Amino acid sequence: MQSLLLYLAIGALVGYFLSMINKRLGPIVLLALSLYGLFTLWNMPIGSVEDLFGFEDILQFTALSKYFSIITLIVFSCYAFFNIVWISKAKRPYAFSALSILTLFGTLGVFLTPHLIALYIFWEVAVVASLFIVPMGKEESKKATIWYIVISSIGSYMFLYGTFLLYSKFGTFNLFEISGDIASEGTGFKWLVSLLLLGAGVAKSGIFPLHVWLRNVHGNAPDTFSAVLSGQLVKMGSYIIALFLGAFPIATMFSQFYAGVNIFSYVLIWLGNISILIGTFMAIKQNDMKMLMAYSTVANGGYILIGLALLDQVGFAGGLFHVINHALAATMIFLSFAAVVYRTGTTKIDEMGGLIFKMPVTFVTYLVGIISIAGIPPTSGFVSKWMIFQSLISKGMFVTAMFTFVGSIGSFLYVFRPLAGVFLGQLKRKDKDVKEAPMIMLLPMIILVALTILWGVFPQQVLVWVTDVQRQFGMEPFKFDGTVLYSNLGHWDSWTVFVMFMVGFIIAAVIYILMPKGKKIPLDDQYTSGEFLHNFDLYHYATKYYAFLEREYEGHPSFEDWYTSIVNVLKAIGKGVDYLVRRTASAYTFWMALVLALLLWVRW
Amino acid sequence: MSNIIYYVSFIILGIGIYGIVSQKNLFKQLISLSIIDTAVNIFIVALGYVEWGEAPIYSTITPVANFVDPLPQALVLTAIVIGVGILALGSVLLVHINEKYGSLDPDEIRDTREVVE
Amino acid sequence: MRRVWAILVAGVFLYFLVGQFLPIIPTFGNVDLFARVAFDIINKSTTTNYNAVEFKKSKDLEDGSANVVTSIVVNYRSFDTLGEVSVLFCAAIGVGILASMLKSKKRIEFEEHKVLRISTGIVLPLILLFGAYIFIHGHLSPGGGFPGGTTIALGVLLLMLSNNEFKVTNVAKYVEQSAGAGYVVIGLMGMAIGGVFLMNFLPTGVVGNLFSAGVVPIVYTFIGFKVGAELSNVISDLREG
Amino acid sequence: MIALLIAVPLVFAFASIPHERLGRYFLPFVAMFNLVCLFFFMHPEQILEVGKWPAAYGIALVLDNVSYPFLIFVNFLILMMSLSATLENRYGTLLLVLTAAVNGIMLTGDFFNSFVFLEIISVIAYIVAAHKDNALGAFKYLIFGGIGGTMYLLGAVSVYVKSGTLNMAYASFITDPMVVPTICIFFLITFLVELKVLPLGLWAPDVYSNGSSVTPIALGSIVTVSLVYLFSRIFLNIFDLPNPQLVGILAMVSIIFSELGALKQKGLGRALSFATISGVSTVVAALSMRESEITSAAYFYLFNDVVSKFILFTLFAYLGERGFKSNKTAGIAFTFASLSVVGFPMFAGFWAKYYLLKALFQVNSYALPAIILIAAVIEAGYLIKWNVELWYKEEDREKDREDVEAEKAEGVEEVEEVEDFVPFGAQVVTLLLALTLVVVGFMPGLIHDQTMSIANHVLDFRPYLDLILKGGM
Repeated sequence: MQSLLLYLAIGALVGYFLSMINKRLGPIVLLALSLYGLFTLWNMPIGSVEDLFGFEDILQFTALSKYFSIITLIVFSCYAFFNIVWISKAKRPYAFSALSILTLFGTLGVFLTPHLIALYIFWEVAVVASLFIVPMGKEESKKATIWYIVISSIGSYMFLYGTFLLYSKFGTFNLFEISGDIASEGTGFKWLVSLLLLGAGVAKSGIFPLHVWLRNVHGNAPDTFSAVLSGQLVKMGSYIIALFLGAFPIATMFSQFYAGVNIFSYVLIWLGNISILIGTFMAIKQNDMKMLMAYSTVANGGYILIGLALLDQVGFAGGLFHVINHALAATMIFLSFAAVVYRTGTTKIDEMGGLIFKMPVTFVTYLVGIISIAGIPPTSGFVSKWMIFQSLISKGMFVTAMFTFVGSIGSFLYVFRPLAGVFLGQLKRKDKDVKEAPMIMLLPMIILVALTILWGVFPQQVLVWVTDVQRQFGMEPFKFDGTVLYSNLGHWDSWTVFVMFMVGFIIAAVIYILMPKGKKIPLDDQYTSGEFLHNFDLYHYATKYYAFLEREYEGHPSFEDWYTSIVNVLKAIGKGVDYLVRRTASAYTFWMALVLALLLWVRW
Repeated sequence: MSNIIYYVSFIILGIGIYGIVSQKNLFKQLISLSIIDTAVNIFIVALGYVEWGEAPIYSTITPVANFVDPLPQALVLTAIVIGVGILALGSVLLVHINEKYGSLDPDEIRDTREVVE
Repeated sequence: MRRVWAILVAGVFLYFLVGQFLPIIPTFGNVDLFARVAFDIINKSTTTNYNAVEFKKSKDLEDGSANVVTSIVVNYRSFDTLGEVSVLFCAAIGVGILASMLKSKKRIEFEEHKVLRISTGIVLPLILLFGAYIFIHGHLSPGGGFPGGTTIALGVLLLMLSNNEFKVTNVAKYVEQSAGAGYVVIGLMGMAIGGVFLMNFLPTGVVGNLFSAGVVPIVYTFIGFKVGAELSNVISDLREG
Repeated sequence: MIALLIAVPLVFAFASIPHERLGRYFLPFVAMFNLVCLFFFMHPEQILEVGKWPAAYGIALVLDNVSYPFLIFVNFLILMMSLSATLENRYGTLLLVLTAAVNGIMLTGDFFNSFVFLEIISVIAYIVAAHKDNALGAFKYLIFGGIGGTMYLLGAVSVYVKSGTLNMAYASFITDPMVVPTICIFFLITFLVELKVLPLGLWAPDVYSNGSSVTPIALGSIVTVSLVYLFSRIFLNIFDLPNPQLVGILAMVSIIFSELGALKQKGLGRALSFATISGVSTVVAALSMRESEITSAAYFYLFNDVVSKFILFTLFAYLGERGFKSNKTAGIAFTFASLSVVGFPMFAGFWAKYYLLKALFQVNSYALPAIILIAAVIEAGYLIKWNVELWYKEEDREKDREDVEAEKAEGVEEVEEVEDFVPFGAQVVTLLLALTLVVVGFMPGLIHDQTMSIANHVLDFRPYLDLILKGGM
């Protein structure tokens, strides 16, 4: 592990200088490094301990590390592969490549160490490295960076504060050493520490109330980097949540509240519920496809949080499984968006249409991605959602189940919007000459599609990793046998379902091919009978696609505005300070007298 | 009542503070600062007074030591020179301010500055 | 309102000084000199045993100046004086810099008056002589380098008032340079001879004689020249703009 | 021997009077000379009684384990500044005197002597503050600093009245619980003014933001370090800080409000000035705890803050808000420095925060860490905003340039070409300092060992007293 991290650190420099020779070498370095990492970590035995730069036993390879590292490395290899071509559109290719490698270094480091300070260091490395990639995107991305750094800092400083609180009590930074003793501490301390430590996870994985940065950052970051942000960096937050919920004896630390779920988990579950609600409804509203997927990430973060917070045999496994699903799906979707933007140059849904004829492979990638996000078999997305539902229902948590259900329905709605607006419908005239994305871009997308379907049909491999994690945290592992998954309420055979789906699909395909085709009319004809149009976009049918739904929650309170107004209040106070500064020395003398009076009044 | 010289110097110091706070004209503020300096110097010299002591110089009148404390006087000597330096510097700064804003009244200066900003 | 504030602010300071500070200092005139280092300084016995000092009689004491304040300023606490010189030096440079940065280079002109001009010719040498007297006799009588230098600068000011063409030339700067450096060099000579910076390495002679007190008169002479040149420069800078 | 640190700069300062530009050429050599002397010929634990007068009567210069590292650091900063700053005529002479004064204030063991050096520093500060036509700010500072200086003088004199001598070590024999706090209040007011803790540090933003490459560095870095030294000498070593809780609270309020003030600013210069206030306030808040680990961490924090602000202010002076497109090295130094200020890992700033938080939590102090972290969030917000804005500015600039060229083509000659020129010296210095931050970020022990030793010595009064008594009696 040490050597891998070392290679990555050096790789960042090497990548920077190689990029100067040829832009494409940067992503190639990243690809080589992630493949190497994938190979090493896949074969590494769980439980190995290593030193890092002379600090003893800092690195510890747990089952959770393995699971998250493999997700990370898959996402990064696809991203690097995709970038080999895409890099020609990057604004600052050298820095882009180097910082990407550094991001990988940081995130891998986070997964590999249980030492809280080392974890914090790697965490911040990842944040800083990704921080400077974000403003390479669209014009608003500079502002988005501020959102990113501020919310991320709030999270990580909460984490740091909690870390030091633990240190002052237990005298060590090693998480696993702390977790044994924490149950005996006072209630207030336990609440404070747990909330502070999870703060980083909440901020990073976009859980309410710290979800506001996702729309700005994912929506405005460079196109391919959004895939890493949503598919990978957000998962760092999930890792923190999983790590603390798993390592701390949460069940014994807090009192039981409802249906065998303790009060702390219950709070988290409600945060998850609200995230799902906000994410879903806001995603339905978006016209920018990247921002839409950003809100979808919020909703899926909520799913993961609910699953993990349930802390039982099925739910925890479901939450972990959902991490890999969402990572793959989000990467797929954002990469297909990147391919679309690479060819058309816009992210607005109502400025596109009919790209299915020009970019069929990209379309298929997106389709499989949204199927997985919406949780339809035979993709892996279904498996994890099934597990979370099973756990919720078996505990009788019907309100939460309802929220998750609404989220699922909502996800059908919002993923359909780009599908219909971008790929279906009629081709825009300006897009006449659009071609399919280059082969090198398609390859990683195809690999991701294959993985999603493979793990949807044969989830054993992932479930082995997941149950390893559960075993290591002393939970009862999830039961499965081949492709058959068991829960207390029943079981599920993904192979059977896959066969049934394939049969249905083939029947539908045959019907589609045999049936007569409809006739094509230019889009504007449908509305205006051939009249001259001033603004085609207004008549694009993706414009106000869900107007009937959006009307229902129009004028809703916005957290973004709320936070902005907090900042404005702070700025107003700052203006007051500035006003004082601009006074003359007379006024300063008044302050001197005040301090003097204070010193006299408060006796020593 | 023997401490009256202390009270006098404190009152002068108070006058200086009052001047700095109440006066708008920057030059008057500088003069007030100078008044504070003077008050402190009076106070320090007073601290060294010994009853029936004489000026600390060996001379034909006072061939043998019966002196007041000479050290505060030496300190005041230094403090005075420092005060002079600050006074000179402050007045040149005021010349600058007057040249730039055309006034020594902070209110008027603020007006001109806000127009500029 | 402003005045009320001012009274309140001044009141806080006064309350602190009267209520908090006054109780801890001795009442006026009621000073126990034996408890202070000043006692040994007056009797010039900081390194030797106590011996009453007598005017024109005691000789070869550790410090030879009859004016005890001078002996403190230029001998016991000479390092402070070096700093003091630097303060004035910096202030003079600052005035020079700031005056040279003024945009309107308007020279202040005075109305020349014949009486003044002629009488200046008579008085000026006397003023300069008096200034020199003050700093040369700094160790014997009240006075010293700073008043002496100021007196010299006053002479220059008189010259300026009486004669519009008069300008302080670069000579003043060279005087300032060599006098200032001279002071430090005296200190360094003390270091070379006695091993300690600013040591009095000359014989101290009999208390009350002109040629006594070792380096004190020399240092005061340097200071006198330096202060005179510096203040002349300040005046000239302010005038020339 | 140690008097040379003061005498040599002064001689060169006096010698450089007639030739206006001479001072600036002397400055680097003098700073270098001081450093060489400190490294090779002077070692801690020595005392020099100026003029061979015993310590209680005359003035003693003390080089002990506290002042030695501080002296090296300050002279190093002076060397760096002499290479990076654009010194206009005669400022070199002033800075030579400043060198003498900061060395003096750190060596002296005498209250009145420290007052004299404080006043030299103040006078130079007023002049330097007026750089770039900023007379109003300088005047405000002059009035305010003048009152502060008077307070210090009253404090020094009352020390003499109560203990009969002005020597710091002897003064510590005053133990009367009525007297010490009153004396300390005098000193405290001065320090709160000069160290810019907020209600009394209101002068600072106007002074620092004048866009000069000298003012904020000479005052914000060099003078601040020497005054922090004097603060810890007086309040940690000789007397007790009066009312430490109140001082701590004032400093905490100062941290928060200065960060808010910085958040509001539209200009980089003023934002950085407010950030400086916050940095020093953090140090004061930490020092008011009087605990060795915290004190050590406070010095580490000071080191990081001073070095980073040095870089930031220097680059701001040369580049203004013009972006880093043609100045990549400058940009890298700027980014490193701002990351270090905020406290991101792998820079010195991280370790400063780490040690500080660790030490604070060890004594169960929870408010200050929270405030430091909240301040860091705000700081991250605006500093990163500036970084991003300056790095990714090229589009607008290219547009500007096109406009300029277009206007030139049309024959409009008056358009000034914006020069993004950072002098070679400044580039080297900022890059070097930025690399220092990185190196310290990887090897915090380099600085931490030093600060630990300073902290242990400064909180232990005995060695200082022994040193002076051995020489004195």
